[in-house]
Amino acid sequence: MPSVISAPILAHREVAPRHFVLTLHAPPIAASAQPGQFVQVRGVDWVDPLLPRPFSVMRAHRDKGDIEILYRVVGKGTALMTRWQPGGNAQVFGPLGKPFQLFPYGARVLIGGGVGIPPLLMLAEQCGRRPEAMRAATVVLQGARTADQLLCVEDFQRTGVTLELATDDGSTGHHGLVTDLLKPHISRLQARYGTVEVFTCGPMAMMRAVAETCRDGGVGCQVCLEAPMPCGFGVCMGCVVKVRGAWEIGQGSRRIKGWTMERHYKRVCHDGPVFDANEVVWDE
Amino acid sequence: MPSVISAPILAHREVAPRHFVLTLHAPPIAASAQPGQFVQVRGVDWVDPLLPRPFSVMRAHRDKGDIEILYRVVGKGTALMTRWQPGGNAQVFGPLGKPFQLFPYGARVLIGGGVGIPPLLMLAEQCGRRPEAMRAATVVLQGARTADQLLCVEDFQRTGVTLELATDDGSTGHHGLVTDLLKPHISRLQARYGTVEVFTCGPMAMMRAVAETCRDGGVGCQVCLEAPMPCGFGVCMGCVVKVRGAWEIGQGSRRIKGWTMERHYKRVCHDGPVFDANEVVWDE
Amino acid sequence: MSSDQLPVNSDQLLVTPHQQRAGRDAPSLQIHIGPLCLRNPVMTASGTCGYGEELAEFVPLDKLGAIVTKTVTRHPREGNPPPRVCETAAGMLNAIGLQNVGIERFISDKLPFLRDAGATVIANIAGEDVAEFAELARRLDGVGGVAAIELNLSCPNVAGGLDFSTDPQLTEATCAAVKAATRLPVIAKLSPNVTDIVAIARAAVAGGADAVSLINTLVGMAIDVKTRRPKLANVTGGLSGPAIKPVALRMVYQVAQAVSVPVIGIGGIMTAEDALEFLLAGASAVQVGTATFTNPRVSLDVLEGIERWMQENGMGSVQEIVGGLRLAEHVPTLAR
Amino acid sequence: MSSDQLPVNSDQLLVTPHQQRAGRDAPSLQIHIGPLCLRNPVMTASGTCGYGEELAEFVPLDKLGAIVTKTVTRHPREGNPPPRVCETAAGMLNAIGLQNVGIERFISDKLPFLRDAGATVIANIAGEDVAEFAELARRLDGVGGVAAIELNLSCPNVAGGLDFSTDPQLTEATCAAVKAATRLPVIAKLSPNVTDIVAIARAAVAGGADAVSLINTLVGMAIDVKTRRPKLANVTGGLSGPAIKPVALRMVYQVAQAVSVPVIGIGGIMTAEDALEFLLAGASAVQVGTATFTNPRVSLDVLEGIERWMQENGMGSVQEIVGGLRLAEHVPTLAR
Ligand SMILES: Cc1cc2nc3c(=O)[nH]c(=O)nc-3n(C[C@H](O)[C@H](O)[C@H](O)COP(=O)(O)OP(=O)(O)OC[C@H]3O[C@@H](n4cnc5c(N)ncnc54)[C@H](O)[C@@H]3O)c2cc1C
Ligand SMILES: Cc1cc2nc3c(=O)[nH]c(=O)nc-3n(C[C@H](O)[C@H](O)[C@H](O)COP(=O)(O)OP(=O)(O)OC[C@H]3O[C@@H](n4cnc5c(N)ncnc54)[C@H](O)[C@@H]3O)c2cc1C
Ligand SMILES: Cc1cc2nc3c(=O)[nH]c(=O)nc-3n(C[C@H](O)[C@H](O)[C@H](O)COP(=O)(O)O)c2cc1C
Ligand SMILES: Cc1cc2nc3c(=O)[nH]c(=O)nc-3n(C[C@H](O)[C@H](O)[C@H](O)COP(=O)(O)O)c2cc1C
Ligand code: FES
Ligand code: FES
Repeated sequence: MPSVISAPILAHREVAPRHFVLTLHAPPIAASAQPGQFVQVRGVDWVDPLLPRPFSVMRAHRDKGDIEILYRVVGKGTALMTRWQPGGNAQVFGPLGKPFQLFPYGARVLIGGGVGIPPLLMLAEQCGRRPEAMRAATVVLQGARTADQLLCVEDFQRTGVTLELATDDGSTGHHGLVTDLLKPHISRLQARYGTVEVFTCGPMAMMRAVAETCRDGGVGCQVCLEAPMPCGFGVCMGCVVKVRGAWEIGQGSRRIKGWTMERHYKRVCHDGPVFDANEVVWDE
Repeated sequence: MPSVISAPILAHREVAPRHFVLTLHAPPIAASAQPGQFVQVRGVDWVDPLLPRPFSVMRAHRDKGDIEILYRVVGKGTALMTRWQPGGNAQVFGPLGKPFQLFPYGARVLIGGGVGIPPLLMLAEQCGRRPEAMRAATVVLQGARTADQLLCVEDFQRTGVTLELATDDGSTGHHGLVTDLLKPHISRLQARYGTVEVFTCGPMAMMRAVAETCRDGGVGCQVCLEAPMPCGFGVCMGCVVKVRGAWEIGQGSRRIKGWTMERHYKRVCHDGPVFDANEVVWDE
Repeated sequence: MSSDQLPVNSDQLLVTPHQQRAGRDAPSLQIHIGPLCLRNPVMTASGTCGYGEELAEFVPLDKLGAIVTKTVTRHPREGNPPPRVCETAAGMLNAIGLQNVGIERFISDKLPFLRDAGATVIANIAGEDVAEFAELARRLDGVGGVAAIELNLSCPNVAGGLDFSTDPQLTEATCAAVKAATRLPVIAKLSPNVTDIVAIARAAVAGGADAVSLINTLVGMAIDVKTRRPKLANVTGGLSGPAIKPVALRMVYQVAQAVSVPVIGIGGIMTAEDALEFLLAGASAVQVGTATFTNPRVSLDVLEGIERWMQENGMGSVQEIVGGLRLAEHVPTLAR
Repeated sequence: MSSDQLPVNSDQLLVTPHQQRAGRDAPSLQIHIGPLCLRNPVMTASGTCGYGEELAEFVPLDKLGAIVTKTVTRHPREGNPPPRVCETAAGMLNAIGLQNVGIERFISDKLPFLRDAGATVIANIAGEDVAEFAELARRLDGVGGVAAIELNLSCPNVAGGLDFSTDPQLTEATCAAVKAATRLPVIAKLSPNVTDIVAIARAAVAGGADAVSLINTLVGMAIDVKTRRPKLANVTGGLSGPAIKPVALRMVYQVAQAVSVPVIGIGGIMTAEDALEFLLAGASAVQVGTATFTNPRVSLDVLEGIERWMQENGMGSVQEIVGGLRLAEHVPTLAR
């Protein structure tokens, strides 16, 4: 059950150039937020800009009732947010959307870049807290243009899951695209754990490449999409993405999914933001 | 010659409940601002609220190139201003409008209340810097509801001119309206100095009462008016006040002024904000 | 002090004796829209609250005056390609293109939930011609759980969608055909993209509309200078939000003075104060649209704010506010 | 690399060969509005720059494309009683009521200053009937220092002021009468408060207008809930500022596609990016209005921003931007 809160700002710090982590006191949201879900954030008196901005929940401290988001400054709204200070309040509502679906068996690869990283960190931290077997069977792959644009590297390291990095300029980790790393990991994990599920969030081009690799490799892939979101809770029909009709038989590890030729629009905010990669019509 | 400046904010402090003094670095404005003139102030990226807000210049430090304004928080614009911090910038243009006209002879009474005080302080400080004779022949009368709403009392004291206070609740100075103090001072100063000029800025009701006292007492009175001001520099015709047609013969102490029955609109921002009290049609 | 002792010239009083008496009790928020009685004057606008399911997560639907559901059409509609929305100064543009489930699934899948939630439902419909409007209205007549029908005469985002409400004859004909097809109260929702809103409103009333609601969105456009492309795939879209409030308020004022049926005010309402402006201008009720995107609970906040204001001002019933605008003696007459 | 070696399908290029060549020199900002040649496409809008004197304190008037002076009428006008203005979300309402010095004092007292300042002057006029429009135009014809005449067909703040530009016949008749009365280029300024802006623009062109400028203000209203009075003494006023930009841009786009004369874009322009949106939509030039109140130098900032953008994008002349909006292959046709 999502809530609307005037949330006290507890902390606000720059974690990378033009990237900030904002900590808000929002107990009902912290109590239920899941990886992949997001919140709508807005200055309490915003009229211009008018609409709230969607941000993935990066951390939910259920005990303290706090949530953390990580945002990049891109436009008007995020520029205004940089001026927010502890002691003030932000309007926030959520948690919104369908979270990633984590299976208790097999292996998993979390692959992303840019501001796709926050939901993957939340997922990685969840995997890290699970039994040793799960932690060991989880790999995080993060890409960025240069080393200083990598996000939350130490946080990922602290989770205990495997972390590999890639940079376009080779300043850290693999010299090239993060997607280069995916196929070898899938093969290795498939051989060892049987099934592999891939979770991805980041630039469209990257997610699309990941989706294709997974489709070719026959492994499941969940993508976390973005779209402009006036409402964020499913009432405006503004945030749609074209998807294929889906059919599904069975449950859990025995479920079989298929896709019809019929295409229609789904709301990224309410039907997603996490979708089965095969459902998404990428070329629209 | 007025200028438009993105002015660095140097200081910002609360001087009374909901009253702030903002210090801006604006050398060309500081170089020429006169008492009664004002500046148009606006956040550099304001779209809502859209229009700049007019504030009297309270101090112009010609040496340092700084100006000070004193503002009361009343609505949206001033509420946003309270969040401004040293290190940031404000958009400011000015100085605008016609200043008070100070005569080098006779005596003068500065009478005001509320946010009418800032231009009077600038005027008082100017009188205080003039030869001893001028300082001695200057009286400031300030009224407020309660003692804690009196503004800049120590600043006035430092000028060396005579200061008398009045409060509605009697918590400081005269128990009653500040206008009660005016007539005795006019009589006394007229007897001693021959001519008296009254300068007033504050609530409309107060200024009107001052104007009537002056008219009855046959002394000159300059009022500093307020109006909503979209542009502040005379181009929009939005800020008009109804005035009588004026005629004038002679110059300086020998000038004689009169008023025709013809009435028309003048711009408060450009033809004022300082007007001859007799010119203003008070009942419109 | 008995009310007899109060000054008699009530024109000069902010609080009239009657208001003061009434103020002792909680104010009555009930209002009448023609034959329809609503528990309060605050509704959510069509297209900004879906069919109520998602909103119900934030707002008890039975607290609101009514839920005006997303426009439904004869057949399901897929809507326009994205991008469908973009932000503008103090507002937004949308070109959703009436994506909706169609009348049949509305009745079978959506209405039961609303009924169970205790919501007062105003079903918003759009036909491609007069006959289809009538057909949709007839279909809803038999169905339980619909309190009134609102005609979307003015959706600017589908081909030909503007025609109905920019043409007085078509407006009148549509209202008349719908009235003949249903016993439900009929509200005609008007477009602001016209030279003479009063003429259109009069036509709706002549056609038998029990009320008029206004405004729908203003047609607008935005361009991304970097890509040199329109920000909406549909090129143009409907402008909503605080930016349009002054236009909406003016039109409501003009129409309320010209027609005898209740007027429902819509456009840029974010706060109780905004809603009160519309009531003072002559609206009997209001709809909250885009504001719901900024805060899903805002319609409740508006309602509670109105209630508080009425209490503070000793108002016994909403009707005392409606049209309560005070004008100077020598008000210039409106150009139209 | 010679331009021959460049890929031939220039549609897919952000920078076309021609643009690249031209980009080496400072871009040419000159534009033509019918017979009128302006040094650049940025003007100040009527009613927002007085008669230039006060603006000249902030902006060298000879740097601007043109100064469109405050509407002048046959006789001086005192204007409406205050309050004449109020702020709205991302905009403002005004009901100045055409306070102006009248045509004779405009010519004797105001024009000489503008001439001396080297300003390109577009004189904006409003008559009470067609004959008066023609008379005003004739009076200006003989006078030096006026480059063109703009017809305020659309001031919503004087009784009857709307009639001209909401009526195609009257619009055409006025333009024709004015054209017959003067050799100066004539620009018809249009009101957005109409159902079909294209029909009005076509009528202006049929009447002989050398260009059309749009938009004037949208009629709006605001109420002070505390006093329960209209915020303007005139009750209604004209809405301007960023709030109206999407409506203005849409109308400019529609009109630019429909008429063959140059279109001047007006409405909510605050930045060079805003101005570029209008140029891309088909405007040959723009006017900056309300923004001047927020910063007296803003028209120069807009101009410099356009110049910078042209340089960055290798544009040789403004004409390359005009109408340069890119549309997808399957653009839905506009309803109107
Ligand atoms: C489900 C979801 C989760 C997200 N999580 C994060 C996150 O954790 N960290 C982060 O930095 N960013 C995240 N984003 C993107 C973030 O919402 C945008 O960067 C932000 O809205 C831009 O706001 P702005 O005012 O600074 O930019 P502007 O460009 O000024 O915004 C203009 C308008 O476009 C909309 N808009 C533009 N781009 C986007 C976009 N990509 N997504 C949504 N709306 C957009 C804005 O909402 C606004 O209405 C997420 C987006 C979605 C949809
Ligand atoms: C020449 C002049 C000098 C002034 N000097 C001072 C000063 O030194 N200190 C000070 O505290 N105040 C001063 N004021 C008043 C100050 O400008 C207003 O209090 C301020 O504009 C209110 O802005 P807001 O956004 O907080 O209020 P809001 O009520 O939100 O403003 C709404 C709109 O009304 C306009 N407005 C409302 N009241 C006034 C008013 N009285 N004057 C001008 N515009 C108004 C605002 O500009 C704005 O457009 C002066 C006004 C004028 C005209
Ligand atoms: C995203 C969106 C979708 C809308 N869809 C509809 C619709 O389907 N039917 C309709 O009659 N009005 C629709 N409207 C118009 C609103 O109901 C309302 O009339 C308009 O937005 C003005 O009110 P507001 O400023 O409060 O949003 C829609 C508005 C928006 C913003
Ligand atoms: C205070 C004010 C006065 C105006 N006076 C006139 C006028 O006298 N004649 C005219 O044609 N337009 C007048 N306008 C309209 C503007 O020229 C312009 O068309 C409109 O404001 C939209 O542009 P903007 O949003 O950039 O202000 C006036 C606008 C304002 C705000
Ligand atoms: S953002 Fe409104 S439906 Fe998704
Ligand atoms: S504020 Fe524009 S003329 Fe005075």
